[in-house]
Amino acid sequence: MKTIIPVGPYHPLQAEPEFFKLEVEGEKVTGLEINIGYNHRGHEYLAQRKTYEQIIFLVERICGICSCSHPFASVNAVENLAGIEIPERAKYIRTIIGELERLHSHFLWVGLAGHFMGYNTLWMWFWRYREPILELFELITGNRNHYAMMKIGGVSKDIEDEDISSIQKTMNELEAKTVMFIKAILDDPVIAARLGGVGILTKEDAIKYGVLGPTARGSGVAIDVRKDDPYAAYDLVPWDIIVFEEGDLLAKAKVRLLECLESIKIIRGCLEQMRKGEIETKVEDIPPGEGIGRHEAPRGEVFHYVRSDGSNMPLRYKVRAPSYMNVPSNEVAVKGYDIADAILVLASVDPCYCCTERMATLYDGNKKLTGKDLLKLSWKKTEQLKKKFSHSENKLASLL
Amino acid sequence: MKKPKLRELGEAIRALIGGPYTTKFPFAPSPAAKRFRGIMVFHEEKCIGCGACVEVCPANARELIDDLEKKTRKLTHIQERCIYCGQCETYCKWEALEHTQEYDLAQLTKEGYTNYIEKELVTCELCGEVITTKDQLLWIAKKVGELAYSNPTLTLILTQELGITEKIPERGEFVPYRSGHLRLLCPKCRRSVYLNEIWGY
Amino acid sequence: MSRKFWALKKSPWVFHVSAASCNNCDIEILDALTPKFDLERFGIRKVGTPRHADALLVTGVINRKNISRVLRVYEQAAKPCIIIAVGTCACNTNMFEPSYNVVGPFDKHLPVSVYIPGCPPKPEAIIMGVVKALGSL
Amino acid sequence: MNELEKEIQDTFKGISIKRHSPKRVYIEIDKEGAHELARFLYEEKGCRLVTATGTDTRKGYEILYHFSMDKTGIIYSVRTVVPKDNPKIMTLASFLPATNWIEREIWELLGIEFEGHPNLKRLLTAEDFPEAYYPLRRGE
Repeated sequence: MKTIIPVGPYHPLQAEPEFFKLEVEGEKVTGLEINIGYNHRGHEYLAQRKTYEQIIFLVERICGICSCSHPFASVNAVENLAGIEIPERAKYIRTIIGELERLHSHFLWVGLAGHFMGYNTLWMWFWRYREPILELFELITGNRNHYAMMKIGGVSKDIEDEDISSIQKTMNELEAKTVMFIKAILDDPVIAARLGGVGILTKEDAIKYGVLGPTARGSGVAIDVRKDDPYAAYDLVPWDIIVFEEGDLLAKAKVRLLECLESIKIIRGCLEQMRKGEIETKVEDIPPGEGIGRHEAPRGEVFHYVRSDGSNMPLRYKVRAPSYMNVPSNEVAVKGYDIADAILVLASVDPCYCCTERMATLYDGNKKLTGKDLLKLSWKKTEQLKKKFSHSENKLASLL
Repeated sequence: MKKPKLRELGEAIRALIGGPYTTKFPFAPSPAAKRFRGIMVFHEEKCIGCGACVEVCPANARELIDDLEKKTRKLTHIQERCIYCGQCETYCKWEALEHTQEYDLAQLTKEGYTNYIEKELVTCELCGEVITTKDQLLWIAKKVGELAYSNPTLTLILTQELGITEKIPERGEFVPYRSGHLRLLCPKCRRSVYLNEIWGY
Repeated sequence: MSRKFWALKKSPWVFHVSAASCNNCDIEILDALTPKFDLERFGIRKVGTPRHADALLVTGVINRKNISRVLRVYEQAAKPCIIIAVGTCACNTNMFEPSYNVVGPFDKHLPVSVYIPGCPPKPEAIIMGVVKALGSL
Repeated sequence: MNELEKEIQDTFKGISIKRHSPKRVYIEIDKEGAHELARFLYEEKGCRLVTATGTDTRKGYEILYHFSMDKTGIIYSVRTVVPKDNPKIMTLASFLPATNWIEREIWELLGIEFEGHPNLKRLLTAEDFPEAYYPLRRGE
């Protein structure tokens, strides 16, 4: 017997909120229909009516978590269109902001994934250590989110010398904590059992659906715009690309966790190599033509296309956020797994979770299921696993 | 299984010794960072009413309304619409706008979010069009120095301000010839006055 | 003050409604629940369904597709229910006003009790807003 | 011009390749050829479809398929023009599931019909959205 469980509707992370219809047979998920548009605000339409300077602030408000990725891609696109070279120091500052953002976004994801598993300690831990990053943002840019740092031809604010020492202090503190947490997470047999082998996205499917970012790198597709098409200071500092072949949730989590360490490495490299100097070049005007800008956001590649007719407003402005490609891949990733796992699989591409727990009440024949129920199902499964592991001597624990 | 538990226990003990991480807010103040962009204030004495802030605002949080009857320019800032991006602060050459570190904006009604300043306008004597604010003309006069005396509009404003002429004298009907050029005119009317001299009316 | 309001003031349970927002205000609300700000000190809890909620924290603008859902959430909430508009989008439509898909801010459709402008408001500002909302009862 | 571009030049007729900057290449081709070129880039050369952009221009509705060659970091944008009086083009969704949503979005916001698309229905806007109103068309 087939049952349909609607999950949704709002999903407020990027421009793409989602409404999932899970098709289940017994406990197993057999199909998924995704319905989006609850968050559609018409950014592309609005962007055609704003000047290039204003567009940076408009696209900043596409997403609040990766709120420097869209402006980053936007300035890259306009600079590509006009052929602008930015000063060295501006490159480093842009990179530092981009990596700090990746750090806080990955912390946010790991915390929420812990919450979905019923591991609330993890949630509180990660959100506690995310707080110093936000304070750092307030110190450097003047706001906890929506930094307003990017500017065509450079950055709008400089990083002061006294701020550099506070960045370094926070990075040292965070690195120790991150290493500790990574060990704590990867050692934990319950997490390993909960995430390992679940929601597998094969490499073929990953290529077919064109997935990006940690979702792709967890499935063995080694793409990263920072390496493939280096911009800002990503080719000036040493760092590595993290790839895992398994394609399950654990692999995606590992990619994100280890990327946190890479981000810290990049920030340190930037702070070391950064020299005093100009932070912006003067932009005369934007010629007619077209430009493409890319940036590796925490969730994957952000793509902006801009076409100009020589006036101060663009003729066409196209935005492609990473979740736009990642979310449809859930259709294949979720098939064949339990309902209790579905919530984790849907969350694994890092769309948005704060909504998952306040999904509207859903009707399913005689049964009523809410988002909260789904969460409870997920927690129950973790509890069962915990019991199982505490009763029997398990192989996983002895391995560690 | 033993080792990881110990590690997590260590973290718990550290948190226990370290005291609470939670802020005391709202019982103790929690000041924002030095660069924080909070509630915006106008410095009326510095503003010249050029309207650059209105042009650059991405969120339409600023309005510029010219009142031709009262001869004033009203520059409004709507706090509830503001996105605190700091563009107007950056582009204001006169530092007349400033983000303070205050962030408590919560209110039960929408009233009181709007603050504005009014600036005196100068209008064209011939067509009644807006030239610009008096403060901006004075600023231009100051900037161009003695060259200000080559432009009758600037000369008139400047002499008035310096107290040399108390009032622009009442004059008869407007004559679109050189005799009529010593008046407050908008660029368009000034052009037509000068061209009349050459090409006739 | 009626007994109902007295009880509500002591420990308000909030439900978080996110319309078409950029997620930033949502994250800041969630942030206010985590160790740094810890709203549970005041008995404020985030609940999973509007039926349990005393207050709705609303963020974002309303668009054509989610308006029916937002109104339904408000219908489901137990009355009296206070609506707290968090962020510039919820108070006013921010920069999305000319868009074809946006039908307006919250106060055009629902009775909003407290406005907390900011893009996004700091968690401290959200706490102050909630305190003011409860003080007004 | 690198090897891939030479190969494209030899294989396909009636195309013009324009290099905007070292890593941004624009290839102009007619409506029928675009489908074949997309298949060639994706299946034989291993390019990744980034997205497709639809634009309202004077010549007609322009569709740009942005392909990314991740090994070299070059973006190949395949440009094709669809006439305004008969806005129809072959879908790519038959061999590339990634275009499913992209084409639905272009269809609903710009009004270009994708022939052979498996699931051409509204993606972003509500069911009660006015019919035949396309926000991204000029003059709307």
